[in-house]
Amino acid sequence: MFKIKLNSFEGPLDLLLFFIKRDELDIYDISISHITNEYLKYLELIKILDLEQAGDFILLASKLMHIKVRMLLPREIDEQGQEIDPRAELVQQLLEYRRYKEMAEEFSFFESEQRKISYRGNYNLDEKSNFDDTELLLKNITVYDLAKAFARVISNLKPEPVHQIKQIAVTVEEQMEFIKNRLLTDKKVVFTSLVETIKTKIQLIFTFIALLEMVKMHIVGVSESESFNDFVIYSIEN
Amino acid sequence: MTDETYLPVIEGLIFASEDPITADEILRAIIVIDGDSVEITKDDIIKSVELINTKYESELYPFKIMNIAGGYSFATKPELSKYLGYLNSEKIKRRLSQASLETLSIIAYRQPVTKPDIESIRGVNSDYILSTLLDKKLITIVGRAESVGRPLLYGTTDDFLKYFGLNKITDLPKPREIDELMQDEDFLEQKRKLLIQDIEETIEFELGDDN
Amino acid sequence: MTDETYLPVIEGLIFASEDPITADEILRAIIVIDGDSVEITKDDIIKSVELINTKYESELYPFKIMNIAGGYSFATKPELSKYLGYLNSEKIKRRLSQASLETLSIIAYRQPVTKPDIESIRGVNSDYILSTLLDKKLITIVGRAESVGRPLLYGTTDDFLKYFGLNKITDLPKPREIDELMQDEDFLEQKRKLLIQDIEETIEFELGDDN
Repeated sequence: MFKIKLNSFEGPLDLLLFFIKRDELDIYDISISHITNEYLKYLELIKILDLEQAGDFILLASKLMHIKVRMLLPREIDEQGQEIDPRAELVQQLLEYRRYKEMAEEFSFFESEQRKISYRGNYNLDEKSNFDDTELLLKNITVYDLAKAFARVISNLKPEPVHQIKQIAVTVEEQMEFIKNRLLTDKKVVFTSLVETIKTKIQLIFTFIALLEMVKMHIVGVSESESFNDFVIYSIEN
Repeated sequence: MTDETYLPVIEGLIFASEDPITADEILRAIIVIDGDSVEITKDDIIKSVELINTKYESELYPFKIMNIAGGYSFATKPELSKYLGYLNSEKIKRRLSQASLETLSIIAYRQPVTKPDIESIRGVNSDYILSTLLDKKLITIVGRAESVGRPLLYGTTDDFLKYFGLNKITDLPKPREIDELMQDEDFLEQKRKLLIQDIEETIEFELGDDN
Repeated sequence: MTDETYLPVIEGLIFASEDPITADEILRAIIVIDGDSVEITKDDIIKSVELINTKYESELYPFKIMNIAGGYSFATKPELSKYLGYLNSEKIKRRLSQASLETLSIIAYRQPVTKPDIESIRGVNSDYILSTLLDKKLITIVGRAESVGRPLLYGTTDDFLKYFGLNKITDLPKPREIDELMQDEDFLEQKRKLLIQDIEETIEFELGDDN
């Protein structure tokens, strides 16, 4: 398959304008069935090429078909008793679109002209002073910038850190009791097994402090364990 | 203002300003520095700029003061463009696409205008184009319509004026009226004739293949 | 070089260059455009710049060319510094800093909002920015929160609305609307494909009806 310049059409209206020109149609008296046929043939090509705007092209196809059906039906009458041409709306839309399309050409010309000139590049001045003026401060900042800033802030927002101050639900004394009780059942206990039921870091720390306290007080003794990085706690009988 | 002491000040302010500077801003700068007892009006500034610019008319100068986006700015003369293009060659400025130009023209003439309005005129979804134009700062959000759903309203910016070399939005040429278009036999612009021929041939080929 | 055709070109290049431009670069630009048969040397360029600069010696001109950082650059004359300082400060303050813009946006969208809330969103102390925004009358204190310590509540002002061209605060674009505008091409493409499917189904239905 070879490429055709489908991208030259800026949309379905542009394409219709092209058919009208090509087939020398009177825009006020378009043969809807002719143009619909042409349009649908074209649509096949667009589908093959999977043109990015296919959706919009198809939308107009359904409009054309709708008009085609209405052309076959008795004409509706407006408030003044005039027949409504089912094509009128489309014609209006085509003309409106064409107006702006023409202006886009002008814009393109301005753009080329403007590309021929350059503004001052760098220059030097090192004087510094302060000057307050809100109007200048906000020059070129628009609601869009503001909204974008907010969108960015919100998207960068990390889950709010929860700073909860909890009463520390543990004391050295309690943990000394805990160790004592444990040594009542087992004469020897490996440290890791002693603390395995302990869930919080703070409780672990307090347990360790309690243990050190008890060693100091000669209530318990510690000895090396067979396993690396562990030790055995035993109670000292008085 | 009878004396010309402020001529170099005015010229210097225009030269040094990063963006086009308005007569009001020049006036404010002078008043801020010299106090409001200074006898100079906005009109004096406008006249001074004209006076200053007469000297830059000579082809000895590569630049002159331009009225742009409501302010004054020094800019090079178009005759030098081929040499100055060398400076920009690394950052080849891409031109706006046809779709962007069309969308801009609708916004420029219809502003403030909503996305549904733009899309109904263009007949195509315009999300992507609008977001590109917003990012290029050629358009911006200027409020909200009172209509159902209160859609956002779009308008053009100072950067838009600067990009197209316009002083104010009313400097835009008037689009033709629908009535006028009705009289017009030549439906599509001349400029596209070659392109059309091209496409016609291709289509005929493709359609012929199909049959 | 005997002729002076290149004087405006040289001057224009110095004027438009984004960085100080060296004599070598000027020479290269000319050779790139006019071909290397052109009879001009680096020395000619240096002499030309001197010649150009003689016209700017007059106190009528607010600027002249300076040799800076190994290249040429226009520089305004020191006599004007007090006026131009205005521009410099304008440039510094022209744009609200990103931090101020963020803070202002949080207040605009979350108002009434306390300083601790703002700081927890931004993750940084915001005392200075709040006081600047208060000074600029873009925000104001609107009351006190009922929470512990009864912190001050901040909200935007009428001036804020005026500067952003809004009638009321609810006219601000919703973050969702901005997200849609900031959507990348891929997303829009997806959306479009769904739309196409939708429409295709409708058309098939209609065509079936017609036959």
